Amino acid sequence: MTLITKGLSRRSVIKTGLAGIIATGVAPTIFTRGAYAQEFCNAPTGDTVTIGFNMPLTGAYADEGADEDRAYQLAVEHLNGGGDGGMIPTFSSKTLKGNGILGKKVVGVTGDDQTKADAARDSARRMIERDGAVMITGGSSSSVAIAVQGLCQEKGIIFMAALTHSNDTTGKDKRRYGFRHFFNAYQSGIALGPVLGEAYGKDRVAYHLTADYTWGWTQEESIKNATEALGWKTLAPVRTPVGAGDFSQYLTPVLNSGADVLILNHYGFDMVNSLTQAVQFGMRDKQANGKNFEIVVPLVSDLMAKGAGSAMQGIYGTSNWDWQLTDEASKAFTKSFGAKFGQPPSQAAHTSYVQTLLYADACERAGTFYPPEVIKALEGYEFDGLGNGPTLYRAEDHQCFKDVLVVQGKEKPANPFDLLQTVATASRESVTYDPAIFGGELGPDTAVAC
Amino acid sequence: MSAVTMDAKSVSAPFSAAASIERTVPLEAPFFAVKDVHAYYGESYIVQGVSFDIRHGEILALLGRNGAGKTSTLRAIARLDNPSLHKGEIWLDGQPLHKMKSFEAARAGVQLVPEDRRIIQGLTVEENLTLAQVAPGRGWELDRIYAHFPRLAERRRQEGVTLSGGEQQMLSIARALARDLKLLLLDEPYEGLAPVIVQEIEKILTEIKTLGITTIIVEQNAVAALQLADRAVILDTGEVAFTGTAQDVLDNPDLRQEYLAI
Amino acid sequence: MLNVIIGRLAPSRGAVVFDGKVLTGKKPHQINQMGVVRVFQTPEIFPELSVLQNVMAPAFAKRDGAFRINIWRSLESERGIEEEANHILQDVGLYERRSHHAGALSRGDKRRMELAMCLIQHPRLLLLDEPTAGMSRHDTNTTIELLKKIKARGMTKVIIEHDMHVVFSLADKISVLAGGRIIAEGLPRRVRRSEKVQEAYLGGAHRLEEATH
Amino acid sequence: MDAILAQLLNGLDKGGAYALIALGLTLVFGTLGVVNFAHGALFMLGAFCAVTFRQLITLETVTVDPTQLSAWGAPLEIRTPLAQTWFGDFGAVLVEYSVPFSILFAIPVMLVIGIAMERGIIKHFYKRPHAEQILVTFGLAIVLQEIVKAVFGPNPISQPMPTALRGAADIGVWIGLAPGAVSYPLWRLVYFLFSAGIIAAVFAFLRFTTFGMVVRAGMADRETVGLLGINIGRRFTIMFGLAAVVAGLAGVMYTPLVPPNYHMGMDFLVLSFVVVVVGGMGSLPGAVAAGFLLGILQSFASMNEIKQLIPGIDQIIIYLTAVVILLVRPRGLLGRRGMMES
Amino acid sequence: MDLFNLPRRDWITFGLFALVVVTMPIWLTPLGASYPGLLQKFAIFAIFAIGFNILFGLTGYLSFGHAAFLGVGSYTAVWSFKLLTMDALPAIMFAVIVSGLFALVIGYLSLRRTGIYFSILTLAFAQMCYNLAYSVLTPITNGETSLQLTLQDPRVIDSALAARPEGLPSASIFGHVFDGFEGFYFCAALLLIAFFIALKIFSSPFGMMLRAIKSNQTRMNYTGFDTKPYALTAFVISGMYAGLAGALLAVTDPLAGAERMQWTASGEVVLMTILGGVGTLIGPVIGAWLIKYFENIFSAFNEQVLTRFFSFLPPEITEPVVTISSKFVGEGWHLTLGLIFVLVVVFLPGGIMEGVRRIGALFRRTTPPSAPAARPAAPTIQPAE
Repeated sequence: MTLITKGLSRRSVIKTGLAGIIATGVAPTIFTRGAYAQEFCNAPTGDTVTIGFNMPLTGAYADEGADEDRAYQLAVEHLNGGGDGGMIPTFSSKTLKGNGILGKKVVGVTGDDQTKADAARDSARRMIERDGAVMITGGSSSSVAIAVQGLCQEKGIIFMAALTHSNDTTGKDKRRYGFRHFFNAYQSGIALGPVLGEAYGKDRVAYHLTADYTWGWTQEESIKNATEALGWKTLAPVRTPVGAGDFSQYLTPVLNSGADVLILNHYGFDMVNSLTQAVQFGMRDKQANGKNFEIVVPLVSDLMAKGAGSAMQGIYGTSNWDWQLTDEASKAFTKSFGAKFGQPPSQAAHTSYVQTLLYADACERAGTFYPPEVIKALEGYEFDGLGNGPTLYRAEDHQCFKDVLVVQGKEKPANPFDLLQTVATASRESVTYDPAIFGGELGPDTAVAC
Repeated sequence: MSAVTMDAKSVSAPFSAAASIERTVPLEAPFFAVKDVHAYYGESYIVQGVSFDIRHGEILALLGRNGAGKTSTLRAIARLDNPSLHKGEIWLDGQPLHKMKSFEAARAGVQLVPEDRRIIQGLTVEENLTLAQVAPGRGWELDRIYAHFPRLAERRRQEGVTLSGGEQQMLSIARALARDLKLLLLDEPYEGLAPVIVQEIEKILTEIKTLGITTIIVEQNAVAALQLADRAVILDTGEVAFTGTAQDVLDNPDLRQEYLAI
Repeated sequence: MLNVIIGRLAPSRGAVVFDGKVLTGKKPHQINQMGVVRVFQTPEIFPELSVLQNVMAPAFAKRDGAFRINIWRSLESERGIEEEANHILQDVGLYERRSHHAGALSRGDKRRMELAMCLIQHPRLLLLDEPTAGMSRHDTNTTIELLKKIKARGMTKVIIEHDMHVVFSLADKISVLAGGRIIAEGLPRRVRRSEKVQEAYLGGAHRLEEATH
Repeated sequence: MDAILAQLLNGLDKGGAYALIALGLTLVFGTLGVVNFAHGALFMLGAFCAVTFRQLITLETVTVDPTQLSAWGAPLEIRTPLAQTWFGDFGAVLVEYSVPFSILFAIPVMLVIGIAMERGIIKHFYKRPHAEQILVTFGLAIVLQEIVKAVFGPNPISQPMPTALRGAADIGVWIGLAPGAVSYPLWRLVYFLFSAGIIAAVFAFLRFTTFGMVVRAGMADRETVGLLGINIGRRFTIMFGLAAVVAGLAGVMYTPLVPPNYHMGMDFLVLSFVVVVVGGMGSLPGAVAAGFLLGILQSFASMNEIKQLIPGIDQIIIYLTAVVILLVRPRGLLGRRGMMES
Repeated sequence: MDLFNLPRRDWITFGLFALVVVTMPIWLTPLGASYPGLLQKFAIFAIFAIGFNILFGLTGYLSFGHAAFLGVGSYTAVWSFKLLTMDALPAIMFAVIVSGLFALVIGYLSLRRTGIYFSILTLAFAQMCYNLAYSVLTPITNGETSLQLTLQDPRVIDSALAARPEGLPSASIFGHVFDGFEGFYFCAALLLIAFFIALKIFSSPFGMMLRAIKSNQTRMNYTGFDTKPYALTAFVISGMYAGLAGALLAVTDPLAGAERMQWTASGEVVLMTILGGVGTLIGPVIGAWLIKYFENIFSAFNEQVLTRFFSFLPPEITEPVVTISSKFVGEGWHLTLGLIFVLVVVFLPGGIMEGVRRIGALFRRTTPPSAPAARPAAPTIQPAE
């Protein structure tokens, strides 16, 4: 039994060492660039190019989804030359001219991924098969990102992941067609460790409450490694179901466990609930082992901080980006977003916007929408001016490497959106790791006809 | 409808339009009338055009073989949901029962003492009686009921369903008397009772007769019913097969043999 | 009593024996499969099915046993069973209405159909619980004729009936029960003469005499 | 020992919520014979009564100052709270205690919603098959929650509890244990007492009032009560309204624990049906007993010691209990024979 | 031959149904639903609903946990892909067998109770499957992340027969990989087989027994039938249908997620069946199509689409119309669904098929001479009226 890819089987020149593993079977046939214009899925033919925005409009992450939606509207507007251009002027690459992508006007189609892997794939398939989307972006859960990334690999459609923090997205489940700008749990651990050590000392006992799925486990693992390196002890982690709502039965045992730090590996509304409920249990006023009991939330977003309200004050976590950053790009984006929507952008909005721009730029630089060429343009790409300082799209795992922010819940917010303050920045070098530690294979970049 | 022998009064229309509006009807005029009633249990056609009437204070025995539609006719008169009335009119003292729901019929003065007594579970004897006085139209006060039914007075705090069969029957009758009633419908009052108890119930019913309450009695024991009744109607498969006096039935062996198998 | 025989109620003591086998403790369908069939007092039928299907179903139980997955033959190709059912429907006078919804039949018709449902199984023991209740005089007589016909075929029957006319025209042997005890047993004419029966069962016939005098 | 005590408290607290919802569900089933899949939606609507009330009393006048820009580039807004302007100090108290105060708001609102629902739709379904009742009430639940979503948005809206009731109470000290041994959030204690109070009130109402007697009689034998001249339908409509109020109040008081969102009712629905069936369809004491039983079991199953013994037990304990109980006791704990078996 | 022995009327039904299914890519084009992903869903969920209807429509047992079998089928199929081969046939076979076994166990226990107690038992079993798949069974199910193919999968049969291809393989049949529409026709072929078997069951004595159980189970016992094995067989058959549907979901998209087993998914198939018409052959299929259409098409509408759609209106009306209608599409499509349910249940208790029948009856009344007589033997069999 052999695999027959309908249409054509063609690979680009092998560039990386990793790709060598895959080099079996079909011999590469090289055509000139112009010849394959129509030979890949959803090649834009008219004067427009369609991009699929697949985000949670309903469900537990609807908040993030709504903000992603806004970011995409803004990105489309800016790519087509509308508005003030946002981060296009600050972007280090100057290929984007406000005339769409490769001269074709950008059109967006949206779908609701419901934060469910199945639904997300359905929705992505619809955008690929019916609407002719040449690229899919979005998602705000790692399981959704991984599921859609797998589909996109199969369909030969580039997937620019938005909000996904699991190590697996660019680790063991990485795909040639999937790209992530957002940071990951491993980087959170590296960045957060020193700050926690400084704030809470070297002699601590940590109790983990972990969302029972891939992201939770990788984050728990990463934070455990980082804190144990400091000298902390870790009690057996407790896994909680996703979307439990009421976490009281998991919080009750924490009080008598002998731990003095609670680490909440929860996200979205789960984190909002578990944190506020932990505070209701009096954990922030409690003394344990002669020390103040502390709570840590390794991944926070401004939207979650807003949901948790005063419970968030003083709590440490990490963030991909914050609207209060003072570099030119961040200021330009915040201004542009704030003027259009009356509120500052969240990190979810930021990463969605950046991913769209990066794709457009890669197409411009490749001079085609042909996915293997666009992938080549993105792999190993070094850029700046998109809010996170100098950033590298690493070729080996399609993970972006940039500075990571360590943030803390603000004690006295000056306005309803002033919720997090940056207390430290982990440099890009410090959060860079060997791609081999997470395994996984990217797979081929074969274009697929549909 | 082979053996219908209608008496003259029931053939003539019991009500003129004017009379139906009048609230107080002269004693001689039909106090209660059923006119061409058709009723269904689901898709089953059970009551197939029954008509009869009763004068004030009269006792009517409604007889017939098993499944002839006696209970269904009583239930249709009490305006219960089943059987559903598809056609026909029921008039009580000038009030159109056929336009009412069962609770409205009850307020209009109809009281059904059902075959299985229907003492309400979870309620004491006294609560079962009080329940009858919740809706407007009170009949006997509790004291009077207890005076007539000393056995119930003794057991007033006991749960109703724990009473013996005869006591339950008494409670069911007493409950009807606790309401301001104009028409009493008795469905198989003697069924399943020991002979001694039957005599006791008979005594009560005779007492009720002296009070002049208009009554329809359905009874398997046709003789007992006919002894109590002034007049009789015999049903056969949902239709009226005979209308006449109680004595007519007792005196006519063929009729008894044909429709009552006695 | 019939409920005990067919397995609806369990006896606290004693046993039901049929053809040398103990019936007590058996499940209703097993008892039926042994050839004991009952007509219920309130018609127990399949209201959503057609009259014909109502009568065909028991025939399948007779032919195929308590359980058989019979998917590959279409219902309409079961000619043998359909014909037999039609035949019995003619016997009970329901043939013209064989495609009607059973639920829409009158009570008397339902009972006749139920009788047909039992007859198609050619039971070795047929239990009849007031087979004529709810029937008109005319229908009752037809049913008696029908039962007489079946009797001629040599089927054991037990009849529960208030209608003494029916009982005396059919039965070979009568047991009279009151309050859960047998008070008289034997040939019809002897039972008819029993005083206890007269008192307990025949609606107080002596009182009838008093009243008619 | 301390841990077990704390977990028991937690179980009672959860059980209170389950029992309260199951009670309302049983009330509707027992009186009207309707399987109400919209009951969870009523719970949700109750929670949103609290949200609405708070939004009303925290209404602000917003004036936009276009000359000044906020940090994110939008025109600066100046907000003045209305409640304080109108009521002064009482306004502040009102805002502080908005959740308890919204009980007063929720009672009439839920009563009206419940009665409207019963008169508008459910009354046409008394004699329809249970499957159709489930479908229509399920559809109704979807409609209600989508309306709430359209009005309040898809996200949870957190409701702050009064400052005085924040934090935890040191229960251990009350019963003579070491300080800090058993502490439990104050509001959760309040919730438990509240649910116990409501349950007691419902039972007292049914036991000691004439109305309650009529309703009990109607639950046992609707037809006979009608024969006694009582318009039982109207009383059952009121009972539906009351069930809606009970569900709504459960929702109101739940808001500070878990911020309400539009689909919170659905999350509770399946659970509460399991509770009702385990207790026995139509049995009010059964519903309450099953509610507490399942709450406590769930709480204990979540303890680490037990989870290590039987992995995953905390996730399935409720369903496992339901299966075992239904297989051993066909009609649930206190169910009546023949109820809903066809 | 008995296997193909069907009344002429049923053959006509089957023929028409086949025609409708085969031409779906054509007649769905104007409705915007003619793309492989959705067409496959139409076929797959139609199978699921037909199977569910064999249990619910015929025996009256309302299972609230049927999605468990769908999930089991999907997991089995994906594991077959991962361990053995990418060929669809073994995957489907295994899925049907394994879900049948699951149904046997769950059905055996659940059928000890009737009515709502049965429903709650099935619900409880399905929720246990779902919760376990989400947590403890992660090694088998890959938890929330969903079970997917990886490059490291052994695929022993494929590896033995041919060199490992680069990248992730796709499901195939005898070495032929489906592209979108071929995938649909593969599902459609299985749908037709499934429909044919349902037709056979509906018109067989077995089907009549199941209907009789629904009508009066006690009577069935006294008629000499052991009803338990009948109900259990129906349960297992419908579980196998669900397993087939689950396998096809995995074949068209090799991924299996736990949320396929959640009670909402079980509720969905109940809604499909009731919406279309319980106990009818075609009803559940229509219900499935309608719900999937709404889920996929209505949810994709947004204000831009609406503005374009209503652009023929005068501009001052367009805006309010768009605002109001936008509440019913896109994110609000559930609202539309809920309203449709309420309306259908209130006005058409027999589902859409009853509506069709009523219209048909109206039509017949106007043309009395051609009115076909009811089939004498089986007035309750209402295929495809």
